[in-house]
Order: sequence, then structure tokens, then C-alpha cells
Amino acid sequence: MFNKVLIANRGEIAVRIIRACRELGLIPVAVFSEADRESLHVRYAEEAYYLGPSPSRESYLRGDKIIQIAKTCGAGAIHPGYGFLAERDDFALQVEEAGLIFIGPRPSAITAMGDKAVARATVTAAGVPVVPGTEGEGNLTDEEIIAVAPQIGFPLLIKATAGGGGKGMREVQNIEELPNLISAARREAEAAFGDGNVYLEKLLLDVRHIEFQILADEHGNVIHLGERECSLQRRHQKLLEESPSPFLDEELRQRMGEVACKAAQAVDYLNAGTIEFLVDKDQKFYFLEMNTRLQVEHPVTEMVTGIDIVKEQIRIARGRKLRSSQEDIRLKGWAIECRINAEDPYNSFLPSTGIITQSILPTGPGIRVDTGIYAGFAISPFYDSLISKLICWGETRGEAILRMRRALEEYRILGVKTNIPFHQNIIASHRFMAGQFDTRFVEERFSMNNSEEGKEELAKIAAIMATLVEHRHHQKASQIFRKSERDTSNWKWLGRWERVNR
Amino acid sequence: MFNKVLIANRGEIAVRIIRACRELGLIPVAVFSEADRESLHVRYAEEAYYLGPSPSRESYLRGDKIIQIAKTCGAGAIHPGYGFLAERDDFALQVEEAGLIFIGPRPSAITAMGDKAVARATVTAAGVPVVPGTEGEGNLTDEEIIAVAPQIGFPLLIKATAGGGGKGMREVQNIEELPNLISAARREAEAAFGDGNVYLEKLLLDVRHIEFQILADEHGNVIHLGERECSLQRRHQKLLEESPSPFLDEELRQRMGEVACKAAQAVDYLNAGTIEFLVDKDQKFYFLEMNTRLQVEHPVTEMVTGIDIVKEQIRIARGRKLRSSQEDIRLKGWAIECRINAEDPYNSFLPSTGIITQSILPTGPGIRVDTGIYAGFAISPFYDSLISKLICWGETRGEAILRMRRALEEYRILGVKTNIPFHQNIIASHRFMAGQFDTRFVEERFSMNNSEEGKEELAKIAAIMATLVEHRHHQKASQIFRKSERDTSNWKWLGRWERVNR
Amino acid sequence: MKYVASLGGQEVEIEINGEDEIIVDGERYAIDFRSIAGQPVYSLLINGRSYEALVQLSEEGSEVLLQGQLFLISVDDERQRRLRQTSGPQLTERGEFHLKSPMPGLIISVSVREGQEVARGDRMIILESMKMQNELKSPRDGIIRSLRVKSGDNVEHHQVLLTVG
Amino acid sequence: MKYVASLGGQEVEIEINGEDEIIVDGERYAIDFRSIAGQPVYSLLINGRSYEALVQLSEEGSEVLLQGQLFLISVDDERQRRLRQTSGPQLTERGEFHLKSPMPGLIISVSVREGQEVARGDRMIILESMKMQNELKSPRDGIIRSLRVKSGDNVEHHQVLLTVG
Repeated sequence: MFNKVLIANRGEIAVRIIRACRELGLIPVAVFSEADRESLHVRYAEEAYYLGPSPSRESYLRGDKIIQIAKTCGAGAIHPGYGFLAERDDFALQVEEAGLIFIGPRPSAITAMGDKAVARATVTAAGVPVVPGTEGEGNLTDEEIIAVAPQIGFPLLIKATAGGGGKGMREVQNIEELPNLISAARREAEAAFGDGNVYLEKLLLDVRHIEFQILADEHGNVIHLGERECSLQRRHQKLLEESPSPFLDEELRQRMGEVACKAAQAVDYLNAGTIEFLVDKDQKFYFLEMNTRLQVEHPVTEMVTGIDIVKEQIRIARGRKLRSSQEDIRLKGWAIECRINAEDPYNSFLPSTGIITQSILPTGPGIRVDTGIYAGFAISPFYDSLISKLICWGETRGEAILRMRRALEEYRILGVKTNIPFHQNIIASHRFMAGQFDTRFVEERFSMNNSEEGKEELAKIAAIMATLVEHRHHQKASQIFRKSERDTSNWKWLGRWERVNR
Repeated sequence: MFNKVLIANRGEIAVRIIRACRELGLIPVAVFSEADRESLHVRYAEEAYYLGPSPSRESYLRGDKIIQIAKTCGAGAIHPGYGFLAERDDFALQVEEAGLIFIGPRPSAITAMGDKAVARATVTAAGVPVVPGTEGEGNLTDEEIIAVAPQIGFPLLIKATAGGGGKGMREVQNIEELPNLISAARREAEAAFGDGNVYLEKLLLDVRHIEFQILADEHGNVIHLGERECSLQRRHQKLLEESPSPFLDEELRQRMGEVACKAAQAVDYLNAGTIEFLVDKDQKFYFLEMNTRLQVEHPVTEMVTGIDIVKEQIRIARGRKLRSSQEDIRLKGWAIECRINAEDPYNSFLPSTGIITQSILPTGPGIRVDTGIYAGFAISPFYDSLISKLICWGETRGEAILRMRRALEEYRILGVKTNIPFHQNIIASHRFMAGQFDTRFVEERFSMNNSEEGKEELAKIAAIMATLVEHRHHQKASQIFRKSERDTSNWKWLGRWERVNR
Repeated sequence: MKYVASLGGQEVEIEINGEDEIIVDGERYAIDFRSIAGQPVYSLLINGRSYEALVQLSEEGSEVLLQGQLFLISVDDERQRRLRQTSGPQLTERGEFHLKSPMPGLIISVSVREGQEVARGDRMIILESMKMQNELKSPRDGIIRSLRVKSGDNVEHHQVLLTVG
Repeated sequence: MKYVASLGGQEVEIEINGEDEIIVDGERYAIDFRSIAGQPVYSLLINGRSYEALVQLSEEGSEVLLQGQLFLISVDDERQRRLRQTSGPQLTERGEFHLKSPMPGLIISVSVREGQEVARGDRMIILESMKMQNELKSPRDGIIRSLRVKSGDNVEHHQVLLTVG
């Protein structure tokens, strides 16, 4: 059985997996690109190997090199994290063929769920309801897609068959804009996954995105760890997740959980995975897709169930039985995660790069931070903009929200712009507090300048602070000016030098 | 009922209490000394008021000023934290007399437990076993103490009657050294508590320090939240605490918990408090003292019980009933706290002061940090050396230890020396892992250079790193030298200036 | 020293006389103001209230990020203010606008050509960075005066991509 | 460049030729070595193993704090080493020792006087700082040559308190 694990990833998730390895007494091995030599995952690993230049294609997507390194250093298993190679069935297969263990599902399950079109067909056959969309298996041409679109009806979504994380996705309002958007989606999908195939899905409105965390072992046990509410998205990127969902009751949770386990069983699923659903206001739910990997938002489930999902992944990969049965799983309290991205919420969420000059973390009871950054680290433009995850637990949703509010206010990241103010505004919005939102909320009904409470008082304080800062700048500037006028020390020194050398 | 709370403290505990207030929707008010203007408790509070110069006597011990500030700003309650005014019955009384609520026990309970001699008499009357020592109530003269010492027998302990935190405490081996040590203890007690009274207690060897957390409300309910193991001490200062204790079984826990509640009831106790016991190897236990306040180490109890003790304190002070009964309290998993002090474990634990140049916190699942520092903050010599508390939770003691090990290795505090290496060595010691230690372990049987495993390999790596650093310094120095030889830009500029002005 | 701080339509008159007192719209406040850890983060105690904000000077004024709200504030002293009041309407809507790259990245597509008329909000360039495609739009109506990049170019932060005249 | 690093009794021969390779006791290692974030924290990758240490140069050599262990290491290049080998016994046990205050604080008591003989380990001064009393002891046998403080004095970090000759 393996005792050394290579982590084929970077950033916060690589750090997360390294920690799980260390806490299980296993040896964590990091790989890194040129830009990441000084990143935390390299610093925290027991061993670290250089992969290649900074672009992912030359480093974190180089499955061949990664397998070679694992074999050379004696790592018996590879954990892919999320993104990069995590949902590439060819990579999982190559890992197996190299005699190593892939910490994740079997390649066949990745294949089945990875082609979103195949996945839809498979779970439909198992009796799981799906969102209406293009039928049959992938590799549709532009012409085929354009032909079938009117039957599904507008608005609809173009999605990458190899997709995930909102990449290669486009919303389409009418047939005219379809061709251009297909090209754009294919281009982005090709860049992100090395696969430009896309398919169509009906764009459901007034729905929530709710997903179920699944664990499955080699011994036929499949359980779910309850749901995560992920409706707060922007451009199909999740921004804030919570568990449980304020929208589900125990009866619906149980029904959806059972369907989720059924969907996983339909592809003979192994290890951790997530079944994503859309749920409409009548509590009807539709299978959206399965993510055959660890999710960014897994910590909220860990906080409410007490189960360490990454450690469970490793235990399952070692052939162990699940330590909990479905009856053991209880959701205790409430957890919320805010994804902290290096992007400017006041300027169209444009990514922000630079060197972190200060990082003061919120700490204290009920707070968890998963991050890969520190003061002095450079945020490069090569990878995605997620730099930290702030997770708060509370006995109730109310307590979790209040805790998140104070934690966001405490969190100081300087050197790049972050979306912390976005989260502060979301958390303070009445609709969020009341649990009244859907997947369109952020884009259609949310504004950064929503909260009016005490705004005038704050504006006055801001004006005072700006004035005090400018006043100081003026004073400082005039002092420097005066100083240099008076500063004759160089001339004195020169005078002496001349006398000495005369 | 109050909705604004003044926190009469500084550092991590002030931050801790501010957070509890914010999460309960109450307004936290900070007070600060000159040295603390830029400290986190001032930055995080809603309001902050200047108390006085840096020495505690002129700031954090100025009860009169603090009460005045509370009245002026409209705070309805004062939370004293630990240390400073927390166990001063006169202060608690003045708070009450000013019409404010003291978040803690009634003044009479502080009086009864605060004079350690009175406390011993009180609990003895209630049938609680105590450590043998001087009988009767305080204010003993040096002569009285010296006269009674031989009856108790050596070795013994001089303790401050107003004591706590190991201050004003001295071990005495024989009668000859007694007079000098009494003076030293009185001096330290006077400095720390403003009260130089001391008493004697038999120094029990081969014992553990185990304490029970108590909560009591106004409605007659008294419960305990299980024990904390605090045997790892140096000069009677706790360094590492855990909950539960590896030494207690369920039967003993229940017996001691009941006695602890009885001791609290003996003084009609209200709010949070701690009953300290010494437990010998035959499971006999002795009441040591009661701390009538929040403890530094309260987080380990919070981690295993899920109860937020500071919030409970505030709820109790608002007249609420306890939300849990004794049967609801279950210890889940294991928690360990390492007190991170600014002191040099390689140089007699001398305190270290300076500006923090970097602080990289360990993060991730099961980690909690309570701290008042950040990069850029100055550690001054005025207050005690505790700068951070690192708390790890695990499903088992083994997991908590492995997690603490990785967290200590991740933790980077630069600018001052810290005792992190001390904790790393403790955590790695076989005796700690096996749970085999007592209150004398750190001082008598522990050494910083204990661990021999892989030491030679590490030494080689250290030698390589030292050499690489010195090599770089040499190279840099010679480059600067060469550069300044060649650097003629000033002379050129001067030449031009002369030409222009000729 | 007297200042006028403007934000949105609002104006605040602030007089700074010493280190620990200011007069705001005629009212006196005790203050304690300082920057924290050498960063552009400032802590203000004002009549006992504790505030902390990130304050950054930019070309258009001061950006103040306070409790999750961003305020754009321009501060003038009395002399500047009088000058400005007599100098007539601003020329910002007339001068040339240089579109600078907001971050390093790759030009995915350019949907304008030199000489073309553009309206405010028109998409001009798609820039890829951090695996996301970002649309750069025109901030006002005008004509593309000079176009300095093409699809496939790698660009630096702050590099001028085109000019709208 | 060839160096010899000594710690305890042990000596390690280290040859540094380029940026990415060293020879340690005759064995070749691939390395990648850098300081992190401008701090005296260094990350070393050596044949794939990742180590991180705090390395600080002091008067007596380099202090390396690595995985909770402190190593005191003196590094000589070949020339220095030959010089030292021929210069005979060190004088450290003979020269004057200046007791410097390890931190700012208050002198609580001074238990020696000028001209007094002291033995290694004798308590000389009690210094209070951070609410703790700390004993400062003599590092060797000798005579108190000059005593510069008295009980009640406030002292600075590194201030010389007395000299043992």
C-alpha cells in the first residue's frame, strides 16, 4: 500500500491535500511550475519537483511528466485535486497503467460523467431526471447544434462537454447569436480542458443550484453527506456556498440524496464525487452533471458533518471501507464559504495580479481559512483567481452569517484587489439573509451599492479619511522639499574631501 | 438589557471577546494603552478609548478610568477577560455600584475564591478535598509563614493569595531559603496583582494538573464542560493544554465534575469559572484553587463541546438560562492548545520583543488560532509574552497531535523569537505521545535536544543551508564592493554641475 | 488648513488644525489617525468610534474602501477649489482616452479597426487572463484613433491597447 | 568555492560551483535555494526534498532553525580555515565578557559588586520584563570589572550591564 502521495495540483487545494497526507502520516510530494517555486504547496511538501514553465499546458497539464516524477520518487498514488487533470480519464488511465493509484474514481466513471452528454443519457437510463437539452453522445458539429437549438427553446446554455467551473459556457438568448457564442465557448473550453466539444441545455430560470456530496468505497457502499447550496454564482462561477441549503427540508434532502446515490451507482462510482442539481421553486429537481472529483466548496460539508473528505478520499483509495453509514451522517449547525478571488468587484471583476504586501487572516472560533498565499507571494496571471477560501461555521445560519460578516471585515489582503467587498455586500443583503435567491441573483438583482443603511455616515468618514491622507501627503511633500533645500551635508563632505586631497 | 460591552483587556483575549460581541450583535468597545494604539483589539472594536501610558498600572489596571469610560460611552456591561482586573473583587463591586453589569461572578464569589486561603477553607467545609497547606484566612506575616512551614513539610510552594498564572509563586526546598523566596514572591505578586500576600501549600510530586470548566446561571443551574489537562507547565505557567485529559476515564471525570460543581456552588457561583485540581497517580484528587474568570485555555473546551464559552458568559450576564443541561454535554474528539509566547526556548525562555516582520498562520481543517498580532505590530515589553494560541482539533488524540505537528511547522512568526520550537519538541516526545507526563515533566525530564531521530541528516541540511547563506553574503558583499568602485555617476554629475556653474 | 472633500453630489468641509482635532462642517471632533504597518491602511478614532479603511490615491482622487463600500473622493484645498471653480467646464469628455490593459494577458480578439466609430459600452477587445476572457468596452462615444494590438498579442499591465479620440 | 561547515564535533565539506549544484562530502546534489519574501527564511530543494529554515548570522556563526531544531554552525572557506588552524587556541575564555541586556526592562536587583569574583552560573542580576523576573547569570568564572547599573534602573535592549574580566 502506498505511503507517498504526489499532489498534481497547486494553490490552496494542493496545500489542503498536503495537510491531509501529513495528518495521516503519509509523505506528500509537490510538483510546481516556474511561477510557483515559492508557493506554499512547495514549502509545505516533503518533496517537490519542477514540472516546467508557468503556463498550465507546460506544467500542471503535463500528465506524462507527472507520472514520470511519481515513478522516480516512489510515490504510490496521485491526487489530482480539482481542475487541471482531475477529470481527464486518459490521465487516470495512464496513472493506473503506470502501476500507480489514482485517488479518485475509476477512469470509466470519469469517461461516463466527463462527457456531459453521455452522463445525461446514463443517469436518465437509471431513472434520474435531467435538464432538457441535446440528446445523445458528444462531438456535435456547429451545424448539428444550431439545428437542434430551436427544439430545446431559448434561452439556452452552451456548455463544454468536458466542462466544469463555468469555463466554456455561454448563455444564448436567440438563434442569431448562437454561432458566435459556440465559437467562443469552444475556444475557452479548448484552452481550459484541451477539448472544444460543447452541447446545449435549456436555461432554467428561477432555479437553485444544489449539489450532493457523495462518498463511495470499493466494497459497494455509497453514501451522501448532505447538500451544498451553490446558487450564488457570477458567469457560472460559484462565489459563495453554504451547507445545508436554506431551501431544503429534511424530506426533500432525503429524496434528492437517494437520487444522487443512484446517479453515482449508475457509473459504478468510487471515491468522492458531487451530483449537481437544479431545483425549481416547486421543489422539482433535475440532474445537471456529476463532478468526478473533489470540489472547491468541500469544506462547508466538512464543517457540518465533521468528516474530513480528503482523508476519506485517501482511505478509500487505500481500499478501506467507509467509516460511516448513511445513518451516521448528521448535519450539525451551518457553514458558509466565501471564495476570495483576486479580482476587482468595482471594475467588472477584472482579475488582479501583483505581490501580496500584507495578509491578515480572520481567526478565532468557527473560522477556517484554506489558502495558498502569504505576504510576499506573487499572484501571477497564469492560473485562476481563487486565492483563499474563508469558511465560517455557526450553530445556526444566523450565527454563521454574523461570523462571516466579522471575518470578512477583519480579513486584510493588500497588494492585489480582492472580491471581499462583494462578499460583504452579499452577506449584508436582505435577500441573502432571508435565503431568497436563485442562480440569477448576483447577475440580475444584486448591486455593489445596494446597502443604504448608515451609508451617509460612512461616506462622511470616508471623506474625512481621504482628506487626512491627502493632508499628510502634502505635508510630507513640503517637508521633503524643505529638507532638501537645507540639506548641505553632501557639499560639506565634498568640501572636506577637496581639502584633504588638495 | 445592555447592547454595548466594554472589554477591559488587550491582546488575543480582547480580540476574542470583541468577536463574541459582534457575533451576538452587540457593540464591542475597546480600551487601550499608549503601546496598544495599533493593536488588533483597537482595530476590530466599534469604539476605542485611550486609557493611559503603557505600564498596566497606568492603563489596564485603572478600574476607575475604565468605569468612567463605560459610563460615558453608554456601555452597559464590562468584560474583564483574564489577568488585569478579572479577579479583583473591588473592581467588580465598583462596576456594580456604577450601575453596570460585570460579566463574571458576583463580587462575593471573587472575594471568597480570590483569597486562596479563604477558598481552601470554604470548599473544605463543602466536603471538597484540598492540597495540604496553611490553614485559615490570608494576611500571614513572614514570621507566621516561616513558623508553620515545617508542619506542612518540604518541598512546598509559596503562592500569592491573589494569584493566578504562576505569578508570585516560588518553590521552596528547605527552611533556609524560605525568607528570601517569600520576599521575591511578595514582590512579584505586588507587581502583578497589587497585593503582596502569600500562603504555603505542600508541593505534591508526581501529580497532574487537571481543571474543570464550570458554567452557572442566575437560575441555580451549574454544569461542567468536562476537564482540561494542563500539566505541561514551566515555572507554573501553563504551556500546552488539552481536552479531554488522557489520564481520566469516564467514571473519574464524572466524580471530579460533580465535586467541581459542588465547589462552585459553595460560593454561590455565577458565570464561567474553573476549578483546578491536582490528581495523583492513584486517581486521588485535591482542590487547588478556583479561577473566577475566563481561562486562557478555554478554546480546547470549546472545540470538544461545541459550546462558545464567551458567548455563554454574555448570555448568562444578560440573565438567560443555560442552554444546555449536564446531559447535553458530550466531549467529541480531542483538542490541544499550544501557547505561543514571544520568548527564546534556546536561551532560558527569555522574553523577546520587537516588531513582527512576518506572520504566516497555519490554516485548514481543525485549526483555530486566537491571536492579537500581525506583521508590522510591535511586541512591547510591558505585557505578558503570550502572543498567540494555536488550537488543533482531531477525531482522536493521535490525529490532533499529527495536526498540531504540521501546524507548528507551518507557523512562521518572524521579528521576535517564539517558543514554537519548544512545542515542536514536546509534541514529538515519546512521553507526550504516550500521555505519560506530570506537572514536573517540562522542568525535570524534558530537553530541547531530545529527539535523536534523523538528527544527523537534519544537521547536514542545516550545515548546507548555513553555507549557502554565507556564500551568498560573500558574493553580495563583493558585488557591492565592485559596484561602488565602478560607480562614477555622482562624479560625472558633479563634473557637469561644475561646468554649468563655472 | 481647510479642505473640501467631494463625493457624488455631496461636499464635506474639513478643517485640519492639529494632530488630534478636526472640524467637519463646523463641528469639532477629537481624532487619532494613523497608518498601520506601513501599508495604505489607516485607522481612525473619531470621538471614540474606530474605523479602518484602505485609502489609495489615484488620478481621479482618493479611493476609500471602508466596511465593504468603495468611495471615490476628490479633495481640494481652498486655493485649488477656487481655481477649479473659475476654470470652466472640464475637458474629460473631449480629450483622448487611452485604453490601457488592466492586467497582463493575451489578446483573444479585436472587434474594432482604426477610424471606426464606437459608442459608449461597445466591446472593443477580448483579453484573456487567469483563464478567463474579459471584455474591454469603450468608456464613451468616439472614433478609434490608433490601434496598437492585434489578436494573439501578449500584453503587459498598463500597456496602451488603443486610443479613442 | 569550497567551505567547511562545523557544528558540534561534526564537519561537513561543501563545494558550491554554480547556482543549482553542490558537492557535499564528495557527493553531488541538485539544489534550488532561495530566500522567501525578503525574510531570513530560506527554502532549499535538494535532490527533490523540500526544507525550509530560518537562518540568521550572529557573531558566533549561523543559527539555523530547522524543523524545531536549532543548529549553531560556523562556516569557513578554505583560506579562513587554514588561518584559524595555525593561529593557536582561541582567546574567548580569556577576553572580557560584556553582559548585555537581552531585552528592555527594569533591574530588580544586582547581587554582585565591582571587584567581586564570580563563578560560571552565578546569578548576577534580576531583570523584570513582560511581568516575569529573569535571572542573568555569569557565563564563566571571572571578576566583575565594571558594574553599570543598579536596582531600579530601566535598561534598553543590548545595553551593557556589567563586564566580567
